[in-house]
Amino acid sequence: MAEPAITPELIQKHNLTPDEYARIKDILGRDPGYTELGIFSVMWSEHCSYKNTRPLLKGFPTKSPRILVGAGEENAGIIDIGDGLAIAFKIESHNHPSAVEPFQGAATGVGGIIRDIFTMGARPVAALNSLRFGELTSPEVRRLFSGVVSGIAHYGNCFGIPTIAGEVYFDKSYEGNPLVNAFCLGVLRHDQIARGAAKGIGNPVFYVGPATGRDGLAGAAFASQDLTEESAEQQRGAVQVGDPFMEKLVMEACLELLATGAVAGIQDMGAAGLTCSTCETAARAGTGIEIELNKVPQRAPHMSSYEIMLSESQERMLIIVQKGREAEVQKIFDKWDLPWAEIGVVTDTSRMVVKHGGKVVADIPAKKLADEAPIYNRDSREPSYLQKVKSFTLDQTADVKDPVEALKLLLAWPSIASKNWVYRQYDHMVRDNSIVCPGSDAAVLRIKADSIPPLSEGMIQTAFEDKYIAFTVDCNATYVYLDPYEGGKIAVAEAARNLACAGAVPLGTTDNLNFGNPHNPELFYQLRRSVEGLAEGCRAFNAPVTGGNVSLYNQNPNGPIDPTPTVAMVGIIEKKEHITTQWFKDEGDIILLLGDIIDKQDTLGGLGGLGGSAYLQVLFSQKTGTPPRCDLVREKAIHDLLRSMIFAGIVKSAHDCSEGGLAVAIAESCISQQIGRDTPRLIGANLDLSAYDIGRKDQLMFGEAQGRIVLSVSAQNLDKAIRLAKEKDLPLLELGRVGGSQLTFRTRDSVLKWELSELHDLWWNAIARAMK
Amino acid sequence: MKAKITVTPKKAVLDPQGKTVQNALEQMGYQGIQAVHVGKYLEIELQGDLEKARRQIDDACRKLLSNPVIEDYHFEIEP
Amino acid sequence: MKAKITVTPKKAVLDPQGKTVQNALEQMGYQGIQAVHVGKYLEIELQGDLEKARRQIDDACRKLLSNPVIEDYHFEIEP
Amino acid sequence: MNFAVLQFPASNCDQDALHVVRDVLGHTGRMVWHKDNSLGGADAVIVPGGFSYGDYLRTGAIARFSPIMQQVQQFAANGGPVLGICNGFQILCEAGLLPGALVRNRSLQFRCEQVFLKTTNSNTIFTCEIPPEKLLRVPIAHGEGCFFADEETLKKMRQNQQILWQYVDASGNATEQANPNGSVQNIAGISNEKGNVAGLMPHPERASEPLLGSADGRLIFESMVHALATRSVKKSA
Ligand SMILES: Nc1ncnc2c1ncn2[C@@H]1O[C@H](COP(=O)(O)OP(=O)(O)O)[C@@H](O)[C@H]1O
Ligand SMILES: [Mg+2]
Repeated sequence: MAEPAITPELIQKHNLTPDEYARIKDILGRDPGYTELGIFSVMWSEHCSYKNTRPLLKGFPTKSPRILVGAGEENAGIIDIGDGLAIAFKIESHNHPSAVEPFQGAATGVGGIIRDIFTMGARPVAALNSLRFGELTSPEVRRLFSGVVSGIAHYGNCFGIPTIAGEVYFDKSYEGNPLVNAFCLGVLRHDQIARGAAKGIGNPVFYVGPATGRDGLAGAAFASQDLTEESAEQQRGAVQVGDPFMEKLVMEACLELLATGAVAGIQDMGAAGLTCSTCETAARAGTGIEIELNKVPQRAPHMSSYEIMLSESQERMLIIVQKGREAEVQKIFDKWDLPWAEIGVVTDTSRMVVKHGGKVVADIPAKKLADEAPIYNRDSREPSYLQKVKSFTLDQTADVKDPVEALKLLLAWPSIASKNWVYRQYDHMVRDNSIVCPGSDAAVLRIKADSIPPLSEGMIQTAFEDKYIAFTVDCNATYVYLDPYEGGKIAVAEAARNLACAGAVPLGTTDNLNFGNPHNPELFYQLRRSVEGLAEGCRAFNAPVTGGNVSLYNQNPNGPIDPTPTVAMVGIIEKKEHITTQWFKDEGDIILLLGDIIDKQDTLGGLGGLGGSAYLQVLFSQKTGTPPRCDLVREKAIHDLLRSMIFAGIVKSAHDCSEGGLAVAIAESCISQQIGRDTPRLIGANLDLSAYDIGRKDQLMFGEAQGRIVLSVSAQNLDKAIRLAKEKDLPLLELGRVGGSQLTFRTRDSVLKWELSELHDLWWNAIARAMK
Repeated sequence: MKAKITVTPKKAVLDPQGKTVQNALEQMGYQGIQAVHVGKYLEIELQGDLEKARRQIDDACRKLLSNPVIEDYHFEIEP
Repeated sequence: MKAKITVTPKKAVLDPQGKTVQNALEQMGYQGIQAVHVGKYLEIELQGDLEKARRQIDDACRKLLSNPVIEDYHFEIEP
Repeated sequence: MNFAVLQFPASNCDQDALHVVRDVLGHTGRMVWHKDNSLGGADAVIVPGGFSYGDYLRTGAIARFSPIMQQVQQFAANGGPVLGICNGFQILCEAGLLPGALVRNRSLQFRCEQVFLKTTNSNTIFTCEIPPEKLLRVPIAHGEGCFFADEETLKKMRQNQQILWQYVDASGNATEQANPNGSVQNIAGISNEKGNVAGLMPHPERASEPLLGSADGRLIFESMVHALATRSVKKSA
């Protein structure tokens, strides 16, 4: 097949600047061929090279004594959890593909992140997802939403991994550009860590998994440009289709294979498929690699070398095998009825050489291609809209007239309402380890003997105590939009708070930076400032970043999305007695607020926590005002105090105050325990807020001041709780008692009452109703 | 009238279901099978004028019954 | 040769998919729709002698491709 | 007491079943690969949940042709106890070891949630340890769990008391609301005529430890153990 000549237009079509092209010629010492041009364009796309964000990411804390594999070293970071065990986890975005084909886009997103995890030698044991859509009033949004959710369900359920936590927000800014971030965590022993390096000159290179088709050609490049009708149309050509059945077999086979010790290196073929996996493995090992494309299994006829190298067909792995042990590999893949082929060899040339029918179609220094992409320090300018935001005051906004109605509206607001319509479609219990399922602040998973991959000959597994891992993923993008720096800190603080509420100590963080076009200085400002906020937050909670993902160019004709740096945090719970859930337990228990009703130190906006609040959005359709500030030192102290109370065995329930403030947190504590299908366990609460009802009621009830946790203790433990708080000299306010079939708030001048059954119905069924 | 609609995965698009069924058939000893494609079949019973029906069904196929991104459709109408 | 197989749910079996599609169509304003049935469509490309193929396909339909408890099948073979 | 847990490509509740019979109940058990030709002298067989062959074509349709299923047919014919859970239930129906079939949930959506089960026949080897009035709280996790059988099959099943479990609400009533998938007569689990083969869509192995929210599911495994201990049931080849 005649390859097109390299013209300036063609170069531009590949998203390469003239400078970048010059650099390519420089590296090669000649003009690149067509296939080489394609290879450079995907490897130097934002998705693979982080060329616009690397300088920023350097600001993240990435060290801790527990870290075994750090950020950027491999496909995912790995953290020690004791007894010779470790966890590998990472989050990854599939935003653009999901916009084009929601079901397959989301499904292949899940498949991709699962591969990243078992590539490390870990057994995937938990999945999370973080989703953003436009408002459910739009039929198109409903189509995307249900498509994405059933795509995630399809892949995770079939593969057999519990999708145990996540979050969903609905906001106009995501219309046409939904966010689909998928997280996976795996478990392994320290001595089972696998490396994505092409080690051992002369070792054969194996291709495992289904044949290569024209699927998702150059998807990485696609993800690295504005989402437009044309760019989407190109992709429609050949959408990637996921096959979770195949992935399950590939995973089991790879773990079995790793146990034999016949593997010198292993790497999944994710974004930029064969291209990325070959040059990265060579670069990591400082070796070269040579492959013959005619040996690559192909699904479609007459595929060009360009197409084969850039295809993103799913469920494929690249495995470098110890010479002489090929037979063991073949035996295992035949057992699992998996297609495989020997396609090349590791060389000492430190070059990536690609042949097609014997003819060299690419010959590139691997390291330069993989690690020496151009780096850009983009301009950033404070967005003009922030002026307006900062000047917002409540002068024009009368205090809440009907607080009873207001709480109902908030609970029924899709972003606050129960997400059971989503997580009941996910198998969140498979593998028999789900202790706290979706519906509480953080999910809790048990790690037991069968959570780890098969052992090698001679490995002895000494029995270990079951371990308890807590998960959460959070990001209030409204805050980030209104104040990128504080918003970034808050995303981390909320995640850490959710873990603390479950009784967990943070271990590490993985983040997904979903932003607009980095060439726009105002959008780059959002990115820069919020990354600074995230970094500071991760430092404050000793939750180093072990890896993450960047997705830029998220915008549609109406403009960019709200900046959305999703934060997934993982923590560990020492004893099972410490596992804590958010719902009230027993009649007569005392309800306490750890933290302040109003953050008096909040000098930022002085809006009493109403800036950027759900309350202003729902009742006044206003998304403005300076969001609550985040005092990380105090926040950390609050979490430590909560944990010390939990460890002391006196905390019956703990729920963090987030969207909707105190009133929503209390209501959720009354209605969020579900014991069976259509069978909630409703338990009332009786609060006396009159002592605190001195300013505006809307701030009192719906303000979103940070660093606050609603908890309940039995009456006889009240003194103990108060003592612990005194010692740390932190506020612990007594609000009322658990009991009855109603929720009642006594304020200075009124008694507010809600029927629990009504609140539950509004909250539990809101999304199902919107989807009818 | 009765409209008979078949919806099949586009040729370029991976059809894991078809592949799996093909393997199963071969396992069971059936011979000479080159490819298997699995799609949807819909029967719609409807009234009214034929031409209008044809237009409606074609429209419905594009908008609802098939996913044009990954599927092709084909239909006949029996009086 | 190409075998074209349609597998449809037995009348007694509830076909929620058919119902949902019918509702959706009516919502979208299509008129005169009396019933919708959703089933499977399989295309099998195969070689060899026609009669043998017919027997094989019929056999495969009974054994694997359809479940007689809930489904009926029908096929044609195009040379 | 020795359990065989079958392992098909993309079975994914196989570990869970083994975990419960071995680590929780303290019996012996082992995985049996679908290509094997022996059940290795097991006293009972569990066909676990999952997505064998990706649920492609029809749930359980392809798995039933695996070599091991011939052994299971034999074992069942000799009166050996066989329990199919979720996808295992679907496989046993496809294999003709159990009547009826399982089709797409009425909601057309996958459902994962806790349900309540009423045991409608307490003197089978799968239910003998379940207190007659006790409601079991056990999770479901399936997209195609709507049980269907034609009228006369149902009639026969009722006569032979082959309906073992029904979906009910918290107060034990088999209401429309309590039915998560549209199964006829809220049927959640059944047995064959001889009573030695049973299948159910809910996951008792996910409800066998208080830590996971419910231990009601244990009663089903304990019933099998008790029955095997007291009656003489043939060992597998
Ligand atoms: N897409 C999802 N997948 C799984 N679980 C989800 C999803 N969205 C929300 N959840 C669960 O619903 C509960 C409430 O979510 P959220 O409102 O984000 O809690 P919080 O505000 O405490 O972070 C959590 O347990 C969360 O894990
Ligand atoms: Mg949240």
